Order: sequence, then structure tokens, then C-alpha cells
Amino acid sequence: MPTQTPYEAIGVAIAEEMRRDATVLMFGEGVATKRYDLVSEFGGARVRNTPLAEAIIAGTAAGAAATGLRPVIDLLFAPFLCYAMDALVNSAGKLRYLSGGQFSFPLVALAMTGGGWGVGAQHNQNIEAWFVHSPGLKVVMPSTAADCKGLLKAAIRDDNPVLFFIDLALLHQPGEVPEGDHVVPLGRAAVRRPGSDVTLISYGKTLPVCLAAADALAESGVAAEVIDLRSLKPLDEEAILTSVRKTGRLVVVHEAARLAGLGAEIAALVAENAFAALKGPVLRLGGPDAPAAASYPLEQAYAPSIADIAAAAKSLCS
Amino acid sequence: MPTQTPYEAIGVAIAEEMRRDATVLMFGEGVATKRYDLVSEFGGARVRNTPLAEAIIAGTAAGAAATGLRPVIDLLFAPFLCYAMDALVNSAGKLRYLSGGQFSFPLVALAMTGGGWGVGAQHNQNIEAWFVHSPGLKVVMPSTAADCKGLLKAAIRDDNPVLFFIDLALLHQPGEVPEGDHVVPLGRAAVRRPGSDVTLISYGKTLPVCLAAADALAESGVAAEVIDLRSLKPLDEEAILTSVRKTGRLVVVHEAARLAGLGAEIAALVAENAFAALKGPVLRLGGPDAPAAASYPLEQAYAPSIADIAAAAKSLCS
Amino acid sequence: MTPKDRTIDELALLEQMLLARTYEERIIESSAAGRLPGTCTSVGQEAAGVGVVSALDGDDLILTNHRSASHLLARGADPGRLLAEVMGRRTGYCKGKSGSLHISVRELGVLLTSTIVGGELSLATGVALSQKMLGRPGIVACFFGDGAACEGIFHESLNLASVWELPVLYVCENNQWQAFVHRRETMQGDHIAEWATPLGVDSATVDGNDVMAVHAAAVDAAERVRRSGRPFLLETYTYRSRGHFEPDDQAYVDAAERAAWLARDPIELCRQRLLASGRLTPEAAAAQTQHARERIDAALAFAEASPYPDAAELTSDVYA
Amino acid sequence: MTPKDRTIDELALLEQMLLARTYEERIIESSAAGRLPGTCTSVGQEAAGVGVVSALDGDDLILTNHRSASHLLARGADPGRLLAEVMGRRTGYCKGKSGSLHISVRELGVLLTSTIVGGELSLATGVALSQKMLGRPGIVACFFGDGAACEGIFHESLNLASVWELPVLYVCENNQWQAFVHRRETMQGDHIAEWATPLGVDSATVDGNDVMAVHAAAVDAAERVRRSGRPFLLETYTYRSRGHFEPDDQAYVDAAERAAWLARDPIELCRQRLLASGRLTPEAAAAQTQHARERIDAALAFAEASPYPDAAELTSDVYA
Ligand SMILES: Cc1ncc(C[n+]2csc(CCOP(=O)(O)OP(=O)(O)O)c2C)c(N)n1
Ligand SMILES: Cc1ncc(C[n+]2csc(CCOP(=O)(O)OP(=O)(O)O)c2C)c(N)n1
Ligand SMILES: [Mg+2]
Ligand SMILES: [Mg+2]
Repeated sequence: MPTQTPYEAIGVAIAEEMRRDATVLMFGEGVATKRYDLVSEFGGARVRNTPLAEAIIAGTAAGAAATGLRPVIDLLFAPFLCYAMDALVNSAGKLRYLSGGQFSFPLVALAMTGGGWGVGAQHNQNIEAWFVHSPGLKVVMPSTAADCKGLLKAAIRDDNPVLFFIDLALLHQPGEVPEGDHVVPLGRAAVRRPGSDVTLISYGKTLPVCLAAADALAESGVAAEVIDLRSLKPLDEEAILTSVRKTGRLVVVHEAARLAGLGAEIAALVAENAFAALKGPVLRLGGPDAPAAASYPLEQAYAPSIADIAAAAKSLCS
Repeated sequence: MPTQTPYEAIGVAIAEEMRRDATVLMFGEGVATKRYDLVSEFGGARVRNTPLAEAIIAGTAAGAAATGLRPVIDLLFAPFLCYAMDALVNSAGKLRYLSGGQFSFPLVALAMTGGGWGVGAQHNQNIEAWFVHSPGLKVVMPSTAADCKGLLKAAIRDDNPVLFFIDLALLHQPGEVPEGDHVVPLGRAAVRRPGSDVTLISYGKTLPVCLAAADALAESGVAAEVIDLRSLKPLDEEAILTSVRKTGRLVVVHEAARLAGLGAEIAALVAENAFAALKGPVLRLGGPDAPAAASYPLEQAYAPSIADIAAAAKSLCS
Repeated sequence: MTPKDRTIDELALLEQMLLARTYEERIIESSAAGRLPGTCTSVGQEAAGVGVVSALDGDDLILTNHRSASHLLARGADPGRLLAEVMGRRTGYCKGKSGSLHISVRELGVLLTSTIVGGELSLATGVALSQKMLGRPGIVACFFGDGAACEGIFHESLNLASVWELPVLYVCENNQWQAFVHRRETMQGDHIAEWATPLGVDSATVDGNDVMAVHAAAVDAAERVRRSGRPFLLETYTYRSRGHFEPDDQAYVDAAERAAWLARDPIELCRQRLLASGRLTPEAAAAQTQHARERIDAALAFAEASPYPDAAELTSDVYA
Repeated sequence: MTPKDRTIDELALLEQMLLARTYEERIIESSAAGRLPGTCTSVGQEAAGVGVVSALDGDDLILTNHRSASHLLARGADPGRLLAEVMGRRTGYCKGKSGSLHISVRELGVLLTSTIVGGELSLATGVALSQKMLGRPGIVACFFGDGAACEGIFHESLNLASVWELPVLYVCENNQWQAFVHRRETMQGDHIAEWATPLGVDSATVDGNDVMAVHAAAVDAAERVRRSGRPFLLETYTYRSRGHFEPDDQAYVDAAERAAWLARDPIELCRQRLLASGRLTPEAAAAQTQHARERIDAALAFAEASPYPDAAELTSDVYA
């Protein structure tokens, strides 16, 4: 299998989908500059730079999506979505329903998220939970280059608006990516490592951290099962519950703030639907209720570490 | 005690705080028209209409708050906050931290929320969980006229940005409101009805629904304890855990979408910190993952009903 | 391509305005009586709405906002299905889910109506991009208010349409009010049209209470958009004769200003002109009024007899 | 009130520009060597920054953005504490939490710096409202880019400042670039100044590479804001000589346009003028350069020797 970074895999996915479907187009601040290979192949009408104006980028995508195009927009960093909330949440998320199903909004909004660039909280906040809570939207957040390709292809083909978050820290880390029409369906989690003692659920950049923690746990004789959610909405509830029913122990991990983060939904889901199987409390590890600092050591300390995860899992198993 | 509606109690709270502190001012679309009594008393400089532009209303509030004023802004309906997210989340929520504590943002943003007006999802979405998840912000959502006054006074005095959501359906329902300097501290829940069999936790408009459900449950011999969160952030974790440790059973109720709503945080909190006390699964009742319809019966069906709550509580107790 | 014949019958425009007025008046009565939810009516703005919509082609697309009745009716929407929608009934154009505030009618090319002020401005560029990229005929008419023009999205939308050369006819109904705030409190000048110029968007202002003037200006504006493929902003200068949202006592309204505008009521203006020219007789005028009443009566009866949506509609149509 | 004496010494402005340039060049070198994180440098825009800041009074307030080094240094910020902040050290002006992108220095009146493009526009009106309502002297200078002017908040901010009569001196550094997009792709005209006019905000454009011209225009503009209490927009037309964010190979940049602008480098322009007039000797120029280097060397040494923040800083300063 060829090796690509998530950044490259995303480019490949977009190119393949643009080749397959003439209604797919891409725009955003600097996309035509940064993805000039796409401009070369598909022309400036289908790959466009925009003014610096996230609200109209997202609104234009919603309007275009409802009338026959399939836009992919790049909103750069997750906090910039604060300017685009109306188009995403109030228009793309709600107007299908409010129109009684007259319109659909097949669009994909890309954004980088999480720490790793040392530029502070106005570039670094994990807000995926906002969109999971908002009706009419789907949300994906891959942890591997292969999933970047496969989930993005599925997202572009999906007839609903999809928020596609990619962790900045993973963006340039190469991984194996299947060639050809590799499509990963939205809504299916992946068991990245089977195990019987404790379930670690995560997504995005903390997924490899969980795998590393599982290695460490294995050395102490604890068999951790690691689940990569991949899609945050639809959420693969079945995969979550199946694993917890097997292990009886759960640690949920993400970089996003712990408070009212997606981990809360997963813990609540389990506390409601797998209560009988639980052998102990459900633990959540996530970022503090604080903006992310630019300072390197503080930025690094924001997200749960291998040691944090291993310690939490061990505390459940003892 | 005099009787006031929440709308009136809010006006009284603002007037009292404006009298007490010359730096308090209020602005928003139509506030000077609708609250003309405040204009009469405090003048047009301290009570201002604005252009229709939520982003700059919130931004102006943040800028003013950081430099010596204490603005109260009215953003009308919660979904309109989608235009104001940058100022609230990226500026007011983060710039205290990013500046190393050089600035504070003592501002209050008011918004009506929830169903009751039959005007559909672009006026009706409960997004309080977004702000709980965002650092640097506080969030309150009263269920009584008295708390509207008391929490708003506390919010105006607080040196942090506070989102103040008031349920549209409660806005014109009279209730007793203490006269004088009635201040309800942020971060303290209220036990509205003591009980030993099951805990019902809610806030805003579904709180009276829980009380009604508790009445119904009492008739079947189930003693429900009803907790009104009032502040969603800071969250009164102690009050929640104390009650659940006593009853061992929990139903969390809100109108906001169940998926990744505040109820998830509460269920997760309990599943982590009161696991040993739990006698059964933690149940959450909330709105569906759907925009709110304008149509009356659909709007009414959106939020959990007395019957839903009573049935959930009973299922735990049987 | 020979230009289309766009001669218009003023009588037909009067009829459309009358239908809209009658529709709104029935809503006002019925909502005061508690039979209907409140709405944002277009009373006083019928010439602005009808004059523009009548200038559009069948394959042009329309985006509008919360004050949309005259646009919808002039476009040919069935008043019965509109009232059913206002009343949240299943026979409404949006199955009762929209209510009065976001009524879209895809079959009539009325798309993506938003009640978020500025939402239509946010979506219009994308609709126009589809038209352009998919090679479809038809320009995009986007109706919005003077209040919406104060939202930042106005600036972003016009700038993008200008830079990308998108066929959007922006129609600003400057009705002097933004809910409970007079336009005077929210802007320095009197006209939104000027705001378009530095963005490279040509514009014009027209007396929004004279339906023939609006129609002519809109034909001209639409033609410019069609020919150039570029946006244009037409400002219809008019007045919201009723309150923001029914019921509304308008206690905050300047009486003299209101009286001056009411003296130029668009329907009376048009009717008097037609009566004066002899094109309309008093009898025919009375018959026209009667006919509009009958249509709206029938519509209301249809709507009231329509059932509410099934409970299953609570969660249908959310995802495709 | 007698107007202040605002005669300025061009030599002092050259010194400030030189300090900013030297600061940025040291960042570029050090970040290429991996000793520093990347930043958005103000290279090429020193005249635009220094010319305006030198025109402000001590009690004026400043809001700026991600490309702020020349504003901060001209205002008197200590290069050591700035570099410490860029490097995330505890001795930085924001304890290392900001990094390079949102450096505020309250004691110098540099407030609420935002790296959300347009954030400074969003906050400036409120700061000016405080000045006005609390009766404090001092206007508010708000620096932003041509890209920020494309954000809707530009429209909202100027409109509100106009309607509420707020003392904001908007300073648009039109540097031809918006990250990786040339300004030409994002607007029809060449000047942001025009965008202010219909909102009732007067404006002017000045050659942003001529520090004396900028200074004079800024003195004039600030004086107008002070006198009228109303906003004014000053556009400094200049060029971003380096890439958007170091490191950046600028492969996407038009070489001819860049060369033309580099030929008008603001520091060279100023220095040559001073040398030609005899106010500066070659020896003094060399000494000036040397002095700037020494200051920045010392600053870098200070920053590098500074410790990182304690782990407890992860959650301090979040709430008041
Ligand atoms: C973003 C947003 N803010 C506020 C409102 C509440 N609101 C509805 S209509 C309206 C006034 C709109 O004024 P204008 O755009 O001039 O349209 P008009 O009602 O005068 O036709 C307001 C404030 C809203 N629907 N959306
Ligand atoms: C809301 C937002 N969108 C995008 C960015 C990423 N970004 C940072 S600077 C910049 C370019 C800004 O252009 P301009 O306003 O002209 O300022 P300049 O960098 O040219 O000084 C961009 C796109 C951002 N920081 N904030
Ligand atoms: Mg209006
Ligand atoms: Mg620029």
C-alpha cells in the first residue's frame, strides 16, 4: 500500500471524487493556492480561493449544495467556524427539516483541530461536540491517513452536511492508504485493538495515544480494547456497547475539553444502556476547562497522555 | 412577596444593578424600545438600540467589558447567537487566558430559548451545552421568576462573561420575586422537592414539568427529589452527587437535544463519581436529534412530558 | 436572443397586490382572534414585492425572508397551502414544519427561505453559483430588509457575488423598520443602495410604493444581471404599515411618518391611477376586492380543515 | 485646548523601523533554525506600523492583530518580553500563553489583540464606547488587514462606530495579501478606504511605505477622530515582503510585483532620504544598525534564558 500523509490523502480523496462527479467543487481561503494540483486538473471554476469571510464561504456552500452542487469547503482552523455557525447550524442543519424535506445539503466542511502548532486557543479548540449536538449535521474525525481518504470520500457522497475535522498533529504523519475507491462508511467505529479487560474509546489524535497506552497496559497484564470512533455522528452506539458489555470497564479519551465534551455522551450512553455490564465507574479523560495556551509545554499538557490513560485504565482493573 | 413575570423580574434586576453601578449598561436590537422604562430612568447612553448585527453587539460588549464597563446585551433568540460566536467564544471566553490574565470580561448575554412561540428551529434551539463546553464562559438558565432576578444580579456582578438563557415558555408566567437586593449566587443548584427514591435533575422550563412528574410519582408511592441546576456552569457537582448518593437513581431532563446535551455531562459525572451508589442505569430525557418544528403539536412533542418523566422514574424504581 | 416581451398589465399587478393584502388582513384578524399564530406581514410593501416578482422569469429563483407573503403569492403560491403552513398543518408547503417564517416552495423556484435575518444573503451566492456552474438559465432574486443589510453577511455576500461574478439580483426592501428599531437609529444615510457601490455592485433605488415603477426598475435590474452575469442591488424604498409581528400595537411608531406613508398606500396609489385613467371602473374594482376575499376565504377554510402533521414528522426530513 | 506639538524626528522613526526589522529578521533566522516557532512578520510594513503608532498619544489605546511586531515595538514594548512571549516563556507579556499571535500589553495600552481575523474590529467599538462613556481621553487605534476588511465584522464595526459616534481610528494595512490569496482575488477595487464612505466614515489612503507620509496622515486622521469623536479609516497601502507565516517559500507570489515593492522598501526609502539630506551619515547609519542588532541579541538571550510557565498555568487565568 502506498504511504501518504492525511494532508495528501485528503487531496487524493477530493481529486478522485471530483473526477467521478462533476458537481463536486472545492473552495476556501487559499485552497487554490495550496492545492494547486487540483486547480491544474479541474480548473479554477471548481477549485477556488475565496475572500477571507467564513460566513459566506459556508453560506455559499449551503446554497450551492441545495441546488445541485456538492461543495467541499476548507475553513482552516476549528475556531474560525465561529464565523460560520449560522450557515452550518441554522441553514444547512435545519432547512431540510423546516422545508419539509424539499432540499438537501450535501456539503463537506473541513477544518483542522487540536494542538500541535503552538499558536494558542484562537487557532486551537476542539468543538466537534457542538455539531454532534446540532441536528441535521454529521461529524467525522479520523485518526489515520487511510480513514482520511475513506471517510472524506463517503462524506462527499453523503447527502447531508458533514463536518470533517482533522487533527493538526496528525496532518503530516504518513500512513498506509489503500489506492482506488477506498470508501469508509460514516457511522462505523473500528476496533483498533481487541482486548477483554477494559475498553478505551477515542478518536483523532488521542487514538494513537490510547494504542500506546494499551501497549503499556499489556505489559502490566491488562488487555485493553481500543475503539476508534471515526464518526462522531452518526455514532456507532452498537460498537461502543458491544465492547463495554464485553470488558465491563470504560475509559473515554479525547483532547476536547472534558466538560460537556463528546466523552460525556459516550459515558452517558453506556451508563444508560450497558449499566448492568459495568464493573466500575466510567472514566473520562479530556482537556481542562481552559483555553489552549501557545506555550509548548502547556499545549502538550492539555491533552491526555499515555500515562494518564494507562493509570485510569489500571485504576478500573485493580 | 410581589408577583412578577421573568420578563419583569429581569427588568427589575437590570434597573437595580444600573442604579447600584454606573458602569452597567444595556444594548441590543430593540432593547431601548421594549424596555423604555430603563431609558427613562437611565438615559439613552446606558440603554441603547443597536443595528441588527449580533456579531458586533457581542464584540462591542466584550471590548467594553475589558475596559471598564459592565454590559448586558440582549441577543433575542438563542439561534441568533450563531452570529455572535466569535466574540463570545474566541474573544470573551479566551482573551483573559491568552493575555495572561490582563483583562476580564464582565458581560451578560441574554437570550430566549426553547419552544412556545411556534416559530420553528431558526428561533428555537437549545444550545446552552455549547457554552458549557467552551472555556471562560459561565452559563445560567433559571426556572423561576425569583431566580431570574437573583441570578441576573449575580451574573451582572460576576467578572466573567455569563450566558443567561431564559425559556420563552416561562417568560410571561408570573411568580413570586423577593424585593430588594435578592442575589442568587452562580453555581448553586436548588433542591426544589426533597425525595428519597429517585433524583430528577433539570433546569429551565422542564423543571416545572419534573415537579409535576414528582407529584404524579408521589401518587404511585415514589418519592422523587427534584433538583434545579439553575447554573449550568459552574455546575453544582456536589448537589448532584449528594442527591444521587442518597437516592441511587437518576433521571436527567431537558428540552435541549438529548444527544451530547448537558444531560450527558450530568450522567457522565454521576457514572464516574457516584457509581457505587447507583441502583440502576442513568436515564436521560431530552429533545430528539431534530430541528424544532413550528407546527404546534410537533413543537409540544419536542420536550419531555410529565408522562415521559414519570415513566422513566418508575422504570428505575420497579 | 430577442428580448422577452415584458409588457405588464397594471390591472394584473393590482390584483396580485390585493390578494396579498387580503391574505395578510385575514391573518391579522384571525391571529387577533387566536385562530392563527402571529406573523410578519407585508402590508404596505405589496408594490415592492409584486413589482419585483412580476419582473422575474419562470426559471429565475427566489430567496426570501420572514416577510414573504407578497413574494410567494405573486409567484403563484396557493394561498390555501400558505395558510396551512402558517397554521402548521400537514397540507402546508413545508408540511407545517416551517410555519410562517421559512416557507420555501421548490416547485415555484422559491428556495431556502430563512428567518435568520441575513440567511437569504448567506445562501444566495451559492444558489447563483449553481446556476452559473451548471449552466442553468435563470438569475437569483434575493429579498432582504434594511435590517439584514446591517448584518456583516450583507458585506460578505455582495463582495463574493461581485468577485465571482454571480447572477444575483439583490432586492433590499427598505421599509424604514428593523423590528422595533427605526432604520434611522442603525445607519447614517437613508439608502442601502449606496452600500453596494464600493464593492463593485451597481445599484438603484426606486419608489417602493409605486408598483409600476418597481416593476420597471426590476425589469431593468434583472436584465442587467442577465446580460452581465454580475450582481445588482435594487432598493425598494417603502414602509412597513403594520407592526413587526402580529399582534403589535405600534406604540413606538412615529405617527406623522406613518401617516405620510399610509397616504401613499401602494394599493390605493395603483387603484386611483387606474380609476383615473378609466382602465378600471368602480364596479370592477369592487368585484376585484370581492374576488380576492373569496379566494382567501376558501384558502382559510382549506387550511383550517387540514390536519396537523403526524407525530412521526417530529423526526422525519432531518437527514437525507 | 492647544494642539500638541507633533513634530517628529525622522531619524527616530528610522530607528524604530530598524528595530522592528531586526527583530523580525532574527525571528526568521531563529525559526528557520528551529529555535523559535514561526510567526507572521511585519517585514516590509514597518513604515505603516511605525508611522501610525508614532502619531498616537500615550493615552490612546491600540488593538492589533497577528502581524503586530512593529506596532508593539513602536509603542515601546520590550523586545525581550516580546520574544519571550513568542517562545512561550513565562517572562513574556502574556506569561507565554499568547505566543506570537495575540500579544496584548495592557501597561502600554495595547489591548485585546486578536488573531481571529476581524477580532480586533469586533472589539474596538466596545473599547471606544468605554472611552466615551467613562470620559477618558484617548482614541482607539484599530489595526487590521485588507483580509479582515472582507469579513462581515468590518461592515458591522464601522457601521456601529459611525452610528454611535465612537472615536475609533481604523487603520487598514492593505499589504496586498491575505495569507495565500492575493487581494486582487478577493475584492473588485484596490482600496479598502472606499468601503468606509457609504457608512458615513471618512477615510484616506496613504503610501504605506513612506514613514513620514504615514505619520503625517495618521496625525491628521487621529486629530479628526479626536476633534469629531467620530471614526475615521486610514488605509496604509503597503506590501508584505515575507510570506504569510514563517517559514514560507512564497512560491505563489508574483515575482515582478514583489520586486517592484521591494525596490520601495520602507527602511531603505527613509534611510536614503536621510542620507541624501545629510541628516544621517553612513557611519551613523551603520551604528544605528549595529545598535538595533545588539538590542535584539540581548532580547533573544533574555528570552531564551527564560523558563517556560509552570504546569499550573494550564488552568490559571481562565476565570476572574
Ligand atoms: C439574526 C437575527 N436577528 C434578529 C432576528 C429577529 N428579527 C426578525 S425580523 C427582524 C427585523 C428585520 O429587519 P429587516 O431586515 O429590515 O426586515 P423587515 O422585518 O423590516 O422586513 C428582527 C430583528 C432574526 N430573525 N434573526
Ligand atoms: C477568522 C480567521 N480566518 C482565517 C484566519 C487565518 N489567517 C490568519 S492571518 C490571515 C490573512 C489575513 O489577511 P489580512 O487581514 O490582510 O492580514 P495580513 O496577514 O495580510 O496582515 C489568515 C487567512 C484567521 N486567523 N482567522
Ligand atoms: Mg426593514
Ligand atoms: Mg493583508
